[in-house]
Amino acid sequence: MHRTAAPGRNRNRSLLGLAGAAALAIAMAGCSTPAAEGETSGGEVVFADYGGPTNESRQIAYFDSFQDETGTRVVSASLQDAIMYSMLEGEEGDYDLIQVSSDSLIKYKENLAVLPDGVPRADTFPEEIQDYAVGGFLIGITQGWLTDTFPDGGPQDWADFFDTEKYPGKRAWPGAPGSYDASFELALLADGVAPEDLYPLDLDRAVAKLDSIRDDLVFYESYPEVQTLLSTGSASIAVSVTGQFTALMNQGLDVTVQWNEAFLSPNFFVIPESAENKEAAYELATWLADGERQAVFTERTFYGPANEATFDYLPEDVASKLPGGPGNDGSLYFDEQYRADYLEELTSSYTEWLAG
Amino acid sequence: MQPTRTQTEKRWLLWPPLAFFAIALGIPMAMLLVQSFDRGGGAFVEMFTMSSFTAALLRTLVMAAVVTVLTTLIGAVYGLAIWAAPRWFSGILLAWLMLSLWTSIVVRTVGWMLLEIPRGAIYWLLSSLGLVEEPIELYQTALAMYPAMVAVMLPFVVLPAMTAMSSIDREQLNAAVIFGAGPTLVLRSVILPALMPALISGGVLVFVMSLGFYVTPLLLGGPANLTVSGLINLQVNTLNRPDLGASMSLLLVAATVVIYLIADRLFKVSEKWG
Amino acid sequence: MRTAASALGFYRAPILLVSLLAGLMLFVPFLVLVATSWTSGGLLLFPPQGFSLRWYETVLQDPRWMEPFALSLAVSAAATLLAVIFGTAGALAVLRLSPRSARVVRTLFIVPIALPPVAYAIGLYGVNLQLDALRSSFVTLILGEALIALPYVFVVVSAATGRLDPNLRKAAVTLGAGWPLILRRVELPLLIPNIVAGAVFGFSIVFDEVVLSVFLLPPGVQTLPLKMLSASTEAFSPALTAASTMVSLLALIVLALFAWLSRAGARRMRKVSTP
Amino acid sequence: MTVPVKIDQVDVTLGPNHVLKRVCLDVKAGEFVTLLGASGSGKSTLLNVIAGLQGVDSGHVLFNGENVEKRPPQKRNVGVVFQSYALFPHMTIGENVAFPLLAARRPVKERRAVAAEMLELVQLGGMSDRMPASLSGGQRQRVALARAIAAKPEVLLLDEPMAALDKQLREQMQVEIKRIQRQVGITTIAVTHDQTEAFTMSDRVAIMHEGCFVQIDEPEALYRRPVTEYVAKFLGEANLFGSADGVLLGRPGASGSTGTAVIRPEDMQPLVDGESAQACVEATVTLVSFQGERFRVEAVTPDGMTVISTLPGNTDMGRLAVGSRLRFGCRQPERVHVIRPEGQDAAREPVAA
Repeated sequence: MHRTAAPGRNRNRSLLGLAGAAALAIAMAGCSTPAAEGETSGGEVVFADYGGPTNESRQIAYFDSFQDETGTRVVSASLQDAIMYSMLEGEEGDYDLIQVSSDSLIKYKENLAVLPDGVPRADTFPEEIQDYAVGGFLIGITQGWLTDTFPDGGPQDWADFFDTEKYPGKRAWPGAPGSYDASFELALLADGVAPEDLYPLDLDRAVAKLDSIRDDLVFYESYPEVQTLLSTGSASIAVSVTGQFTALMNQGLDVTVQWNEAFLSPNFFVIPESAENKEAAYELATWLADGERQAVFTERTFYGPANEATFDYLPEDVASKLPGGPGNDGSLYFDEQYRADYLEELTSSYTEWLAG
Repeated sequence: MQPTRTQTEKRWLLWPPLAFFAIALGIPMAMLLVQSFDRGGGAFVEMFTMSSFTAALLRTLVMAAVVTVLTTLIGAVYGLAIWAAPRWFSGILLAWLMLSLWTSIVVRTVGWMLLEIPRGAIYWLLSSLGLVEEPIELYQTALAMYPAMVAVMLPFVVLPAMTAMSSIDREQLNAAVIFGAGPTLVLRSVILPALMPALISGGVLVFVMSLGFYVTPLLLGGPANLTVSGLINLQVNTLNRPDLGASMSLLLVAATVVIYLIADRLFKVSEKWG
Repeated sequence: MRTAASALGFYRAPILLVSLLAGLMLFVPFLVLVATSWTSGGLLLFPPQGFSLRWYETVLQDPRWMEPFALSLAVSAAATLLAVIFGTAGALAVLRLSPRSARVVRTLFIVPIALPPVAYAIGLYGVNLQLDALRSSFVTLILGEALIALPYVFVVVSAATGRLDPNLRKAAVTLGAGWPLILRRVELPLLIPNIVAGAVFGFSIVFDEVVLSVFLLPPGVQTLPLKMLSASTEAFSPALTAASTMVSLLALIVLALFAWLSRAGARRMRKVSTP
Repeated sequence: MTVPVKIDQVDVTLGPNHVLKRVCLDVKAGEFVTLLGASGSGKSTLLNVIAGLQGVDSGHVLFNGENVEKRPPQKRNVGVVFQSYALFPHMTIGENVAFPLLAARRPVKERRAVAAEMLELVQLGGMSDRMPASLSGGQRQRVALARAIAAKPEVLLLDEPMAALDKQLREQMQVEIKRIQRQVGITTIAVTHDQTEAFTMSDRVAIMHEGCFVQIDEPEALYRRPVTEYVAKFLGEANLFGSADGVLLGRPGASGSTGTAVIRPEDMQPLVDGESAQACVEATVTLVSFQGERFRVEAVTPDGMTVISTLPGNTDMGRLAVGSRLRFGCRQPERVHVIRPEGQDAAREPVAA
């Protein structure tokens, strides 16, 4: 007990300080979202994406100028799937614009706002998507490798990817539960199914093909791990979204991206019917559709642009590295309707295979 | 003590925390129940028909058990070492413990990944020493995942073990040594009895906390190590089945609490902590 | 220390060896992280490419890192404060209960430690969905984090309440002190070291808590662990490990300073007390 | 202010133990009464009852004629010195002593002044800023005493106040406490198991045994005229001779009566040849021990009875070697005290009056 003999006088003051801090903290907890710096009178619009460099690029390409011109503040939220789904299902939520993939859009169409006339549409996207797609971009899923790894030329298609004799080394592969990406499709292609016969997917056959390569896979839980796996040489080939390969190139590494049999999939923002700031969201949609601004975004991210017009503003060496860019032929599109309809089956089959 | 007095004390000391529990614990649990009946309550039946769920449940329990055994053993030794080491060495051991406690689990997992990938830091070290040439096959094996999980849980055994060790009476030790007890006897008759309660309560805690593991086993042990928490996340975040997620959550909470309560009954864990 | 060493005899060397290996388990990943953060390149790699502190600079100058850091400090402080208030009250209440109800209450106060974060977060998120007003506030997040921190505070404080000399209380009572005065002037001051230790422990847990943040933060803001999580899922930049290194080192420095200060304080006390 | 304290038929049961059995006690204002008993006799419980730390099952506690048994300790206006002193380790000596005034919400200035005055009283003037941990045992006890009387309580309670002190300090403090008690003039009730302590400090001593008072009286009366063999044996050594032992020869009024004779060792003397005395016995010396101010002699009679005698330390012990056979007896008849079996004794004041 005696060891706790401590000065008594200062303590009262520090306790008081603590109490003050408590009051402050609780008061802070009570009030809503912290006020942004330099808030303008024009309200705000909440934009939910996955953060990181892509979001930064959006800030630079679109939001900064949008805020300056319109006075409407763009709040970038870190997208939370649970909130996203409840909004897609028509419930209330915080977001005004949500980043979704095509299959989600198709699945939840009836709870989404249709863009009013006057908002330009994304002309590189399929017709049925265009009315909902705001500020879209094209992602590519394919294989890539450090060019040095295969001096005599790397795998040309998915059959080559599965050929571990010819192309030795680990393959980096999406391993997060439910992240089936293009896994079934490319397994079937490797197994000899023609691109036009892919759908409906023969899951048993795909899984069998995947099993044959399982020991040569190294799984990643999130895309950026691909960069580490490739750059250390821990994996010789990676299946990933092309943005990761671009990031490696930006770091000065020589990366080969195989566009042949790459899968392209539009991603974009949708405005849920339950969104609170729909008008501002439409305004932002118009802003996002501009080809010149998209070119700024594209040059930073190497995602494929939503508008053909964007290519007018891009240098050729950039364009050739883009999904859907000139010369990147042989790319394939998902059957987004099928993937929307069978979302649960695909997810659970893939998860089960992963857990296998 | 005067009973009339303690009533007002209890009102001020006991009821506010209990009210806090009712709000912060009771309401969310009630919400889980509501959510799990979102689609008519079939979720409770459905989850048990899912082979992925039962498999994950079993896997989680086994994983937690292994982590518990490893952590308790290693933690006991670590606690003993802090007690018995020269001052500078126990200082280092303590600093390592604190360092790890204050480093984000997310980032620590990244650190393990950088170590364990086929051509990661371990490979770099071994190949610099000329010991290996081929990339090492460690990443995404059980061997890769357990050290990371044990490292996360270690403080929860070491800290109570340290407290227990510091309570050992030096004179009792002296007496044992003077009466000619060898190290084995001292260990068995003085140190272990003092350490045991701390190890048991620490172990129970590690076990129930390990039931919540998610990212670490998945990243370092490979996708085959999907735990219940991971599956819940999948239901809520990818499959959009909050009802399933909520009922799995309820089951996980219930299982954890029941296991804790049983252990509490058997080993009086709370008393040792409290 | 001599006794401890000699009592273990020939077991001492292996025990120290194993602890050293276990310590490496704690320390080596940290070392790797630190190494990756001083790279001059842009990739999160070991071994790092060259040496520079540019990523530290980047983090310190980037509001996208500093704001989450500040928010984390604020949220964790608020949650820890609640946990300290309720945890300490609970620990003191247990002293005054009959052994049987003390057992029940003690268990209740420790049970949240076993709460799986994902499950709890989903439950709290459900509350947010029901009450719109909460969704854009930090209320549920702070309450949730407080519940998570509470057992740590409770356990550490309880360890001290159990050692309180019951005669102090009796003495104070016979000297005419009511329970609030006893609480304020006798019990709490004696518990301060453990309350602080419990608060530090609870804070360290809450500060690193990410799952609740994922579900409960209002749009547009991030806590530091959430920022780290999203940094590791969107881009693997050395900024991540630079930030984490700084937090760990900051924590160590603060803890060391704290330990040093309290030791110095104790020394000063002794000087004053002995003529 | 100092008040009389009355314990009236107080009954306390703790779990399975009937700790206090309808005990009664009257303490006059300003009187110092010590409860003396072996551990488990209920003396500490009774002290707690008076302090208000222990409730009663039935019976009353009266301060100045007023029922206080329902009052919480805070409202009783008592000062207690605990066995462990229970000083607040985080407060300075001054803060400790001023604590009761803090509890009474007295202004800072008064608190300081009273603390200084009290510390002066217990001869610790100028130590106000020291911490309890830096004090010796005796100093701590003085602080505890100063704290207990700082708020001018009506009753001072001392719970084994000397238990934590070594022998020499103990004797010094016994006198010291008595001095302070006299000076302050406060009604004081102490608890101890040490006979010397009780005798030194108290005006009256109450012997407790198994939850009852056996005898309450002034120290000398207790020692000379114990009402039971228990009291006789509890208060130092005694030669106890039953009526059957045939030693009660020649004591006036003793013939035909039954009872036990109590003769203190200092009254049981070795006799010279032919000398007549009360309670004469022949015994062989088995043990002689020198204790400083006195000799202690143990002898055994032919029928196995032990006789104890003490002699001044300056006695010539030539005659008293181990093995010598002597006659022992009490030279002053009034020093032979006879305990009558219950019911026969009318002379003693009734227990628990």
